[in-house]
Amino acid sequence: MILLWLVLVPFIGGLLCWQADRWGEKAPRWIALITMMLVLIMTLVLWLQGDYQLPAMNAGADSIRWAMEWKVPWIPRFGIDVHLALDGLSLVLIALTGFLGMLAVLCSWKEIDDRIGFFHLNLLFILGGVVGVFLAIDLFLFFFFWEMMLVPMYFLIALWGHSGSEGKTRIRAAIKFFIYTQASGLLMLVAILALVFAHHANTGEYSFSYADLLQTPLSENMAMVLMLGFFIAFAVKLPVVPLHGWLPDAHAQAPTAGSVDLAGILLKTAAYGMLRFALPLFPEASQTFAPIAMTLGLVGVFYGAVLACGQRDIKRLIAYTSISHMGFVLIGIYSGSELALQGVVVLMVAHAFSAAGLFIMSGQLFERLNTRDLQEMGGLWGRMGSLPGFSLCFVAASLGMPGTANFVGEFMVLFGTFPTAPVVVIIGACGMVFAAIYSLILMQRVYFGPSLNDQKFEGLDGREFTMLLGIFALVVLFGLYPQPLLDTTSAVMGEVQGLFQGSLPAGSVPMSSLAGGGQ
Amino acid sequence: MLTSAHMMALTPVILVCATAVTVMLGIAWRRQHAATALVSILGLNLALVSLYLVYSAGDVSTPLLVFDRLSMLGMVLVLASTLACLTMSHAYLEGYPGRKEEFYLLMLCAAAGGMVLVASQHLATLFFGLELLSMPLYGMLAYTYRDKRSLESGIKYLVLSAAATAFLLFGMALLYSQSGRLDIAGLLAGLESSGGGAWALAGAGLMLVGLGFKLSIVPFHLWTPDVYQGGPGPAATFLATASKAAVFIVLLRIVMVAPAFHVEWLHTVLGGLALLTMIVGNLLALIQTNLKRLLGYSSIAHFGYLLVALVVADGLAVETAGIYLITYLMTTLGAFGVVTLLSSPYSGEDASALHHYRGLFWRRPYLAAVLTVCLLSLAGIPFTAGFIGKFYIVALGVEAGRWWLVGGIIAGSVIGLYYYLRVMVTLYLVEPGMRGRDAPDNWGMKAGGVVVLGLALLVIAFGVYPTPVIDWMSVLTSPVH
Amino acid sequence: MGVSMSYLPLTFLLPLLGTFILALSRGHMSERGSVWVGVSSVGLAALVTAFITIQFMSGDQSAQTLTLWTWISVGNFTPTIGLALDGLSITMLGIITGVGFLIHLFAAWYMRGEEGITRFFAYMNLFVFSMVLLVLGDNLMLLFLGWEGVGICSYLLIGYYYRDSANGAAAFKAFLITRIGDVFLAIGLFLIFAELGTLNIAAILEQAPAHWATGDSLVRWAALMFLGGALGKSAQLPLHTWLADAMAGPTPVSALIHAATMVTAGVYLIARMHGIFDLAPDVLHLVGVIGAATLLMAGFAALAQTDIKRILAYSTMSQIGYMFLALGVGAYDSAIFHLMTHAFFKALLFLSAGAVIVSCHHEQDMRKLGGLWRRLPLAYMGFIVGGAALSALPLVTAGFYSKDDILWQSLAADQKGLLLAGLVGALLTSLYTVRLIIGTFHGEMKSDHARNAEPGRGLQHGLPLILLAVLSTFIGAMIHPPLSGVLPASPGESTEAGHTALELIAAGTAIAGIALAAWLFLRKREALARLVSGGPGASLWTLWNQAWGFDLLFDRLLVRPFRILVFILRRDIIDALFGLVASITKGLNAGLTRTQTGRVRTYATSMVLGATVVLIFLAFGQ
Amino acid sequence: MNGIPMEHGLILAAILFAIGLAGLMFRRNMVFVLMSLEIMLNSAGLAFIVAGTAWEQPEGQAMFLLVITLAAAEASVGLALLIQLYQRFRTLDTDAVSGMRG
Repeated sequence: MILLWLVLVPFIGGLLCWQADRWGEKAPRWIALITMMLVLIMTLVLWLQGDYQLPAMNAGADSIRWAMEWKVPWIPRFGIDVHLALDGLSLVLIALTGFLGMLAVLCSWKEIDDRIGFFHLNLLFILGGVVGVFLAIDLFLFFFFWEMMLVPMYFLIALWGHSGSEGKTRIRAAIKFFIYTQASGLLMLVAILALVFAHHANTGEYSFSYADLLQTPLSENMAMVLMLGFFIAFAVKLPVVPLHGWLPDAHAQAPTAGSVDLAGILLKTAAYGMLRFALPLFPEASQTFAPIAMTLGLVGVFYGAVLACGQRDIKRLIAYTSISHMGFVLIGIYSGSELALQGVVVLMVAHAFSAAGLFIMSGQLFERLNTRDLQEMGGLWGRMGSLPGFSLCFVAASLGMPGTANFVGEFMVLFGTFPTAPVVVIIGACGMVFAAIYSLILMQRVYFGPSLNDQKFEGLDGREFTMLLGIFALVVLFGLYPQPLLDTTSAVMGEVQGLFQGSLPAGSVPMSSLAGGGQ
Repeated sequence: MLTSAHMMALTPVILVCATAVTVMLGIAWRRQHAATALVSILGLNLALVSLYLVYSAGDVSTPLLVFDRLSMLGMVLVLASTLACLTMSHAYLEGYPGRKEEFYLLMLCAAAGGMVLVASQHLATLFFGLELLSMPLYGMLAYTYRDKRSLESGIKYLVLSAAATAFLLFGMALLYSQSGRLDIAGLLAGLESSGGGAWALAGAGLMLVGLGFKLSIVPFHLWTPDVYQGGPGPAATFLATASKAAVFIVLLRIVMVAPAFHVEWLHTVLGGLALLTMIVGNLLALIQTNLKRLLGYSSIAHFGYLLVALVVADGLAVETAGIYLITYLMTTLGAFGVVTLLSSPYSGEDASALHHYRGLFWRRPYLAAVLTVCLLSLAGIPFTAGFIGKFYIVALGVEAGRWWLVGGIIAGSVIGLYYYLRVMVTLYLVEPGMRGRDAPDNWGMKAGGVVVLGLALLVIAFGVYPTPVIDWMSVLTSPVH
Repeated sequence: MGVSMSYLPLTFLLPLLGTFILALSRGHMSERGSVWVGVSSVGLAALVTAFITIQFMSGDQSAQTLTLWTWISVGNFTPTIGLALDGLSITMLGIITGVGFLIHLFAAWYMRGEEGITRFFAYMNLFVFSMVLLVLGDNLMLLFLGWEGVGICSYLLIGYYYRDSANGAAAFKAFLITRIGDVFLAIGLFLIFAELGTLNIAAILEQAPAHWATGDSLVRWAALMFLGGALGKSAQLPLHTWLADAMAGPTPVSALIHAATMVTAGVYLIARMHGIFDLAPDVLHLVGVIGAATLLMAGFAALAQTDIKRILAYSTMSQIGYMFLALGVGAYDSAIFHLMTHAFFKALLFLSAGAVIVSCHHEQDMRKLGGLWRRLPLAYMGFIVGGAALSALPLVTAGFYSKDDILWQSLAADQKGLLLAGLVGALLTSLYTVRLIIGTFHGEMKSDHARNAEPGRGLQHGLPLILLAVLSTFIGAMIHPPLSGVLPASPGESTEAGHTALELIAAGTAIAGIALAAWLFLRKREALARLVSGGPGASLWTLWNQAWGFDLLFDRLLVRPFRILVFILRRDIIDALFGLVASITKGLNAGLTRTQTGRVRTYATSMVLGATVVLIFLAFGQ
Repeated sequence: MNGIPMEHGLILAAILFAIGLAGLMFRRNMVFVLMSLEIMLNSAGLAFIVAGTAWEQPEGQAMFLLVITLAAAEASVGLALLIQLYQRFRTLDTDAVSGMRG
């Protein structure tokens, strides 16, 4: 029952904030903050109680044992039921949602001053939708939340964003974001339905539940087509390079809270989707698709890096860095080794924190300089209290400095993928150089170099300082001691790897001599 | 040989006609706007209740009319949308200087025509119902003839609808000449045996053109935006909901009942038309600045999606058609309701330009919320009924393996997103010195307001928990095929 | 009696604590306070190291490990935060904390009055923390953590004077080139883990010979990758161009990072992973060849520099070339021994240069200095002793024993080519050292900076110089790093043939070099100037000045294409592709809206056309 | 009925229908538009009559009766609108009635 509350709390909180607008400016903010704190506390309580070591899929048993499950029939005609289930992976990501939700509310404390109630309604609806995505195990319910979380984000960008340069208005960016995700979502809907009808064809009854659909035998190219349907939907959201067009615009025009949510959580729903649905449902197809996916990941890493170096808008630069980081996630997901999959989880959490940190920093820069153009910044080092210090820490995290969680995640992905695809890893490792380039470009252009004038700006107030310190502490904590996080998701990742590996000939691919050019 | 069972089955139609007559007498006696509205609403509610009794009495079939579950569904839809239009027209006509009562009379006659059309299984009743549905519409559209646009829409609809009826009739005549039978089942059986000659096919084609015009399928859709924009609010709503639904139900009956109609080639033509309608309907609305024209185009597009149900015509088809019709009706009634409420009481031109709606949320939050819900439902976003409708249509397309049509649905709804979102965001934009139009302050309390709010809640409720409607629908459609 | 290992973590926790205190002080720390915290943290670390060294030396010098906690454990990937102490790491630890402490002390004097001194000491402490971790790490992941930490600290310290964008560019270049080296190291790590399934250094060295045969292609790739990493960090050919520009940072930074500790990390890495290199002899030989090439290239380049710090930078590059040469011939002990002595005299030289620079109000160009020997006696003493050690003045200086030992090892391993390069290098070293000393201290004062240079005062200025001077003499040579048993035997132990003869030759070249330089730069200054200004001489001089044009080469080859690519891709072209789709839809919309003419006749015509099309299709279908 | 075969009748009706359509498409005056509508409806009625007689069934003529009533109703509403058209637009040209477009 607590799972239902996890989903409902943000929605109820959102409605409360909308109405609380009448009682004054502070009320909606506090309600939103308390709601997200509630979600975080609930997840932590769940984490302390349940132990996630037990193998989720015991050998041979048909039904997967979830840590917690809640099922109520919804549309019996199609065998659709409101089926929420929680396991290590979704627990970690919901905790992340809770934490980033609090950050989003905190960082828009001063930035949003008109239509506050409605803003927090949208913000909390996004978070509610995301929690729904992470918990939904029924494919229809998953799609339901997947599409539903777009509308509030659309409103967030369209109404509270700030217009970009030369005619790139925020409404165009919002519509572009919506259409990209919705169109790919529809492809996924077709894939889900084809899967359901294939299941209906050989078992005679409709069912949308995850456990049943796992067993549907599919012909070779049918499985590939359906897998592509799922992959494209998640590739748009991840984002994978050819389909990434919406991310920079959406980030550049979104308010800080929107960017924190967008980068922190929405990108993770795609990776979660791949791990939960795309891989286990179509293991063989994913296996044959793996090399292409990895190359797409590589292209993403380099393309994101090169474009990041050329940007003038700071938020666009950070957006392209997220594309580069997500390239590594894609490589890790399709490598099929448990180490890499665990690395993907750590990398997701780490990227959420470092991207959130960078966006909050750019938000605070905007509050002080009210510009996002790198050309107008420079030499800000000593003039903003400890904001430059924190920016240095987050930039270090984004370039994968050891001791931060990004390094742990990235290296686990690369270590895990090396036996199966050495060439990909070697090229990916070169991506680390590009990571250094764009990260340090950000540092040089904003903080170092000659300063236009020596006007001093007020430093970080209590709220901002605790926020940034909190995020950085978490980044370092998971950088030096990620074990609790890894233990929570080890069972799930083992299961995903088992499904994925099951289709591969026994044992990992023999290490052909490197001189022979590897895979 | 009019047995008591026949009479029982006919009661809903009789009741509606009786209401029409009483309204006519009422007008002759003393013109009283509120009373007329009240009588007509009462009459329709009575018809709805009687419908339930007839439904429990089981199917009755006569050569001309058949009262089976599909016609029950059709009658419910027609009556419900007429009720909604009537309640809205009451608020709308408050400020109308001219005579107000005739509007209700026309709408009641149209409703009766719709019910006859839905229950027809004979060419004569089909023609009769269709004309009884269309003739009052000419009057309703041109009701506020002092405003040029209303007159223009009336004239356009008259000329083109008459032409379409001519096509329909000529088609019927050709089919009759080939089969010698006028009742649809017998007609098509006769055609089947005589191996469908050129004349028969031409006849079928011409009938398709006639009905296609009424459903505004693409080559015959050009009239729709102008008529929707010009016509007064309630008239346009009635046209978009009741009349289209009735015609679609009759087309559905022909497709379901008549196996001969399964001529493979006719399906591909219908499929082509459906695809064309989806894409062109959405494309036309891309940068439309007039809300009523935009809703017109979106109704064209939605009937493009609905046609997929006709093209597939087996398995889930009837259930999908039913569900999609219900979602479409609820949403369009809601959307047009808001437009009508904003332009009532009648003061010349309707409030249909987009800049009238700019920043509406900050003046009338609930009204804007209703419009947002309806637009989301038209776009097919979860939490709204439209999503369930789209889910059904895509499921149907996937089950039947019609990949072209499924591709069309996806492309269409993606293009659709663009203009639905554009309209939705204008509701929330805050611009100083807005020239927006406002609904009367106590709009929520009036009957029209209640209907619109009810519709919005229905759309959300159906979107979140569609099971009751789905169960009712599967019961309704199971015995037909 | 083992070393009480529980104190070992203090060596890196203390500097870390220093960094935290300074970083979180948020600007409220006074200059005296931050100096006090910065210097004392490294000082205490040095004390702890001394205490542990005494225990270690008195004990049986056996390797010991201490594991704090397992960093990550997923399947067989279980790197731990663990420390390993053996002869090699205790030596390196001694150098880092000892020389580090002296440099911190000198920096207190050097940085007096600079704004942002808290930030300076925070970065310096962070650097010492990372370097200690690099040295003590018992597995390659922890080594990599120290490796990257050192890289980022060098970036921050080089770019310390951030107001001038040239320093920023130099820092950026340094970090980028070392990062390229790190990528090679990372790939080496992946290879080792994929093959041996462990990252623990001791386990690797023990399993490697069993897993691979000598000369196996995989072990050669692994060795090559480790070499790539070492080249990046120790500024050897071809990843060396960053060291000269790294002089943009404050001089104590150059002393600590670009002389004593960081640049030697590459040597430490190869020494530590000697097991891998032994299995790949041709790669080991490559190490020697690269060392020799860098040695010569840097020697010539140092001859044609005008900035005193750049001369010292190129001299560091060539001395590390000597260490690589020693490693190349398998003389690991002598490489480490030279590393230690080099740390002493190069730190001395840099600090003396620092003293000169501060006294002459940050004037670094040799052509503007001169005749300072009377005004800055202590700095002059430092240069004399350091210079002598650098050019390996026989018997008196530490440099002689360590460099001579390397030449002897290369002779013993009969690597004639490398020996010759070493000797030519020795000659070049003494040439540019003497040129430096004469140019800076003798002749007439060439600018008012030099004229009114006032000498440094106080303990913080004097003590480090004196101590380091003492260590650069033969006393320093007496400190023998306790490497017995840690590293494989060097070739020189087996034979003694020709040892004394070589010593004589080496001493001879050193003295000849010094005499030749003195004669050239004291007597023949005008002839030299004329030679350099005219045709071929001038072009040769600029070639050496530009360090053989590597900078230009890399700029044309890598930097410019990348900039062009970034410029081309400024506007996201893939996104424009999708923009195309949007504009097509808009075009279609425009076309279709034209059909809505509003005239009834057009609508009727479209209806008729539609009907005819449907009929034709139906007829066609029949 | 061995007289004229049914096809001839149908072809005549088709021709009449085509004439009506042509009138609808090309004539601009509202009166002629209504007239061409009448022609089309009557041609459909004729087709019904011909079919009815061919099959010797009364339905054909019953349908014709319905068609006539419809034509009459159509014409009356059409003329009413024609009068209003003249009142408002001072012309009978249907092209004047094209205020709404795009």
